[in-house]
Amino acid sequence: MSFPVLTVNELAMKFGTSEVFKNISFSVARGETLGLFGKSGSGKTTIGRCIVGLEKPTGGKILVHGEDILSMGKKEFRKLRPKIQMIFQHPETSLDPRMKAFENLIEPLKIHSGLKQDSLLKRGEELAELTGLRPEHLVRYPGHLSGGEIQRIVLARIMALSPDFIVADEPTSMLDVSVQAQILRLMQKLQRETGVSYLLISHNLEVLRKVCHRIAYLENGTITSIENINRGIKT
Amino acid sequence: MSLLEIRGLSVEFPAGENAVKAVSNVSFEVEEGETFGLIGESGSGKSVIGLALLRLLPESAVISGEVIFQGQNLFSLKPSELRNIRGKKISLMPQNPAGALNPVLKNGLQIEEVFEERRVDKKEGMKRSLKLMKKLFLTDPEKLCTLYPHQLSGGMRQRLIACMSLSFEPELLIADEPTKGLDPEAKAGAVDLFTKIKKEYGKTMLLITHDLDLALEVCDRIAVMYAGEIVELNEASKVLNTPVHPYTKGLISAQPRNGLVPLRGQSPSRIKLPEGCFFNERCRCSGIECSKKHPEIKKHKGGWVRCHFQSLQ
Amino acid sequence: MVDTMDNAFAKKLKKEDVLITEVYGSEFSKRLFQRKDMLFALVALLLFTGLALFAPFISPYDPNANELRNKNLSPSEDHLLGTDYLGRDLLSRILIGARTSLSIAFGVVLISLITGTALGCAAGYYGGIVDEGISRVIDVFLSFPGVIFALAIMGVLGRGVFNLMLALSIVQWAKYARVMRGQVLSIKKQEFVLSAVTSGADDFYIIRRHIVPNAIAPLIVLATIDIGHVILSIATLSFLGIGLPADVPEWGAMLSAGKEFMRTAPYQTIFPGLAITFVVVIFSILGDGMRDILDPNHEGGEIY
Amino acid sequence: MKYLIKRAGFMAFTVFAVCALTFFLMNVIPGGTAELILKHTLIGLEESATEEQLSQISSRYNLDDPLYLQFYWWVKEAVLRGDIGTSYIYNKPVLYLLTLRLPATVQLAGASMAIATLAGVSLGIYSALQENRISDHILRIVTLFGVSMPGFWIALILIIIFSLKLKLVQVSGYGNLENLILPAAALSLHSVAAVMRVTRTSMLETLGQEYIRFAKAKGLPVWKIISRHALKNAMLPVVTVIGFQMGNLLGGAVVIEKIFAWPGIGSLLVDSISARDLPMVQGCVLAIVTMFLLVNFIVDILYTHLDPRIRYG
Repeated sequence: MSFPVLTVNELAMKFGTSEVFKNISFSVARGETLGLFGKSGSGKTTIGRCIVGLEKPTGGKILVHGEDILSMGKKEFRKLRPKIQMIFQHPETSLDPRMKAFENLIEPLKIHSGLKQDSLLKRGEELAELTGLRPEHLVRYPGHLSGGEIQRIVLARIMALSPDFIVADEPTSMLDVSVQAQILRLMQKLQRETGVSYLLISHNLEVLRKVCHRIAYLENGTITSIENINRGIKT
Repeated sequence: MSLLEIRGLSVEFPAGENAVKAVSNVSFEVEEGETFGLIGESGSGKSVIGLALLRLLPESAVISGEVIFQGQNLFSLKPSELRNIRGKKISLMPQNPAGALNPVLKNGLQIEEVFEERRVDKKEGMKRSLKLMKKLFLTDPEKLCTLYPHQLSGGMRQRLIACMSLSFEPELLIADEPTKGLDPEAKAGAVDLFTKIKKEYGKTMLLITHDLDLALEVCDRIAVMYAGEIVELNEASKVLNTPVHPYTKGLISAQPRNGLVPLRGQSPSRIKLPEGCFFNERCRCSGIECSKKHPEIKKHKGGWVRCHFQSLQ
Repeated sequence: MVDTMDNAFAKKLKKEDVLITEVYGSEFSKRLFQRKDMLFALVALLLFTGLALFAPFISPYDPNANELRNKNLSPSEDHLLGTDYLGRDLLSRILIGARTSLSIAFGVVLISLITGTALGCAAGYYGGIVDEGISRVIDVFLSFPGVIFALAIMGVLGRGVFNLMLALSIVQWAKYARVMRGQVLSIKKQEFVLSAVTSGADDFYIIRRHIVPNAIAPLIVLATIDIGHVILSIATLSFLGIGLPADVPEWGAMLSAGKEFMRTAPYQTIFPGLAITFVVVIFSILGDGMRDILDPNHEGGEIY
Repeated sequence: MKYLIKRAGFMAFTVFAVCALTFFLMNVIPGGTAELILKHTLIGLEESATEEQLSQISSRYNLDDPLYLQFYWWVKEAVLRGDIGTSYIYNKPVLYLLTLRLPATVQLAGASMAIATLAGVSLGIYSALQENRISDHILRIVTLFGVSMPGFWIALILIIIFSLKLKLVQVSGYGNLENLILPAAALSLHSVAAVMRVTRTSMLETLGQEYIRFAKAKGLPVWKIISRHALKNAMLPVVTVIGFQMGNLLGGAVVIEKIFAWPGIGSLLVDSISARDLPMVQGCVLAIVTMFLLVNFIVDILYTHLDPRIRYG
């Protein structure tokens, strides 16, 4: 039996005495997009950050391919990290402003693969093409790029790690409507081509309805229901 | 005669050796009693128009054109005359309610000062304001006045600002991006707020927004802006239901509920605008003419469209 | 180092004729040449350091040669700025004094910059108890006003070049540490650092590639302006007779000696002070310019 | 309120830490202390100091105890009896000597602070309002030199001009207002320039805020916008910097007092350092640090008063 890509089990988070959320459970299958809907301040971003290991929940389990990442050793977890990636809400701070776009794009490759310069260049260009970036975008500093272009670069650099699972935290809420559609369509295309799964966090129900297979509703710190959107996906 | 008439308004911001063309040659009229919507994506120049009307842009901005309000050209008024219009005849509801209230002054004082300059008794004015606040869904307004802005929620701040702007029942209310940065719930509240303002005060309103839902709900006529100019102008329902200009079409079908169809590319650089149609690069049905000649805005089916092929669209 | 991949990429594009027109990255020099005051200050600084470096070869007299029969001379053709109470040529002494001040100031600022950056970075990045500890120490060091702390240290250690550098560095580092800590605190929360973390990069990599390059700009500005401030402090301590040994030519000490003859030979007071002012002004202009160049939309607030 | 208690606690901690730091600093040379005491008590007989005498002194002053124990004794005495040591030279309690000198320093630093605040703030506001006009440029160049000139040099130049050449005031003296003019002027110049710079920057930044634009849109006259909306906000960073400038003033006072033979703590500190009177040095440093911390505590209270976001945060 194969495990789902990600299973979250009774996740809970407390800051001091106030409970941010509790009893959060869901799982995401390969190639599936799960939407997470909630108001601002409902703790949905914190859930996403817990999954990628940027914050430690106060209770519960997070299983990636059946392995609990919370009880893992530091080294072991670092090895697993490339498989679970995150896209953030604010494009303007998502890339290092002191590095040009291309350097930002291939950074994960430099960290993880021992690729030589030539193959780095080649792989970088492949990724750029995959995400619809043109060469003139790649020689600029992030300050000279638009929000949509930056989110493309972010996607490209994430795809460099060939992840299994991506947490997308409001990836388009700072973008214009016409660009939002571009990015969401690109994410769908990447899913079709690589089978990656998404947790799409948003306060925009219409967006979630359009691109998700299932939507989890977060209310008062817990998931009240998970709705199936009929998109003909096999689970 | 219309209440507000804008003729050939252009705004440039000098940036180093170049200039950013924020608004180029915009003309439209707002009739008495109507709600006119200016819609467009970020950077389309819509907010700049709102600020330019009341001469609130920084001094470095180069402005040309005419703004005729009740027969007066606002651009040739003396500062003291202009002050008589600001806040009294034309009010502005600025975007970003958080930044528009002075953080170190109590809310009460910030409401009160509107009356100070108008030879209206402060107490009388405050009474009126408190009534207005209640009407605009603010509970316990007396207490609000003793608080500081940071102690209010985003939605409450917006209502407070709305209340200040409506103190004198202005002839024209300019609302700049009232739903920007608000929660979905507060956003829904804003729609209620503006429907109410429109119904109860019935005065002329210029609504600047990127929110098509709000525009459809509240506006009578809409002008769609792209890269600093108006590309389409018509009745709200016509623009949003049967758009003519390819950009408007694209904008509408990019909405999630209309299919999330992406518009390719992005707005052109405003320092070096393209020679032909500004939308040419992103347009799905551009012809040879489009890359060479900049289209003029022309009458089309009761509205105005800026496209070489409007009759084909 | 940082741009190697970018350069490789840009070169490749150029070869393939994809990229011809757009040139990025030359902004630093472009902005530098837009600021005339900055250029002026740079030229003045280069000239001045040049004079200081080659002082032994250009100065008209031996700065330490006593000629008692020529004491307290007014400026003349022979002695452009006059002579002091031992008959030493004032111009020669001011030039040689520049070496003392500049080299000590550079040393102090460099030491404080490095220490401050390292400690501030550790405090900001690791947080928790490390931050708590370092922050308290910073607070205590910053609660000594002005040169008081340096005075006390010098009082215990006694005069000397090394002691002076040590005392001033002990006083200065905390300022850098505080600025660096604040910078790191805000940068480490930004998404590009978080995505480096989720990519599996280790702490050292993140600090080296992301944190320090993005945090350092205000510290460079601070350091530039600080060179002037340290020169002022050196002069102050020497003026009080607790800075450098008496035989080292230094501006503050010269002022102190000259003030005895204010009535008859005021130029002995005026010229060394002018030299100090001149150098400090240069570094102030440079610092201000650096701020505009490194960060054109800096968030207001002066450093001093 | 909670915030202020926290600040007061922090201040107490800092004073303690500074005590410890200076105490260990003063005793960092092992065995040196006994020798120093001996030198000061047996004037003229230094050469003949014997091992026996040294060890006698060591045991009388507990100098053989480990440093932390000595510090413990010191703190105990300081807290219980206000005894923070005895000056070697004057052979009197340090605290007593400090109280004699305190008024002069408070007078000088206070006067300079007043000058720095009044002149710095008003010139800064003026400069901001005249942004990029001639007077603004002149003021900025003057401040550039103001922050760059050594205070003691200014003092000497002032003496040359006003005392020696024009013979308007005496070089030194203490007691009447006339004596205060030159020292206070020399000491405050640097701070005037620094405060002015910050005021100018802060004022300009505040004037670019959105609530200023909204105040304009409300129709308020310029003077009201500046006095009511801009000034209070612009003063926030200035207040902090003024507190910080107190440090520069106290540090600068050391030299200025020395030049003008002003009988304050600063000149006492310099004399004690020259005479290696370590308990006195320590006492002076403590006194100055405490003054600095006190001023900043007051500044903190002021700040919370100005900024409601902290008060009700």
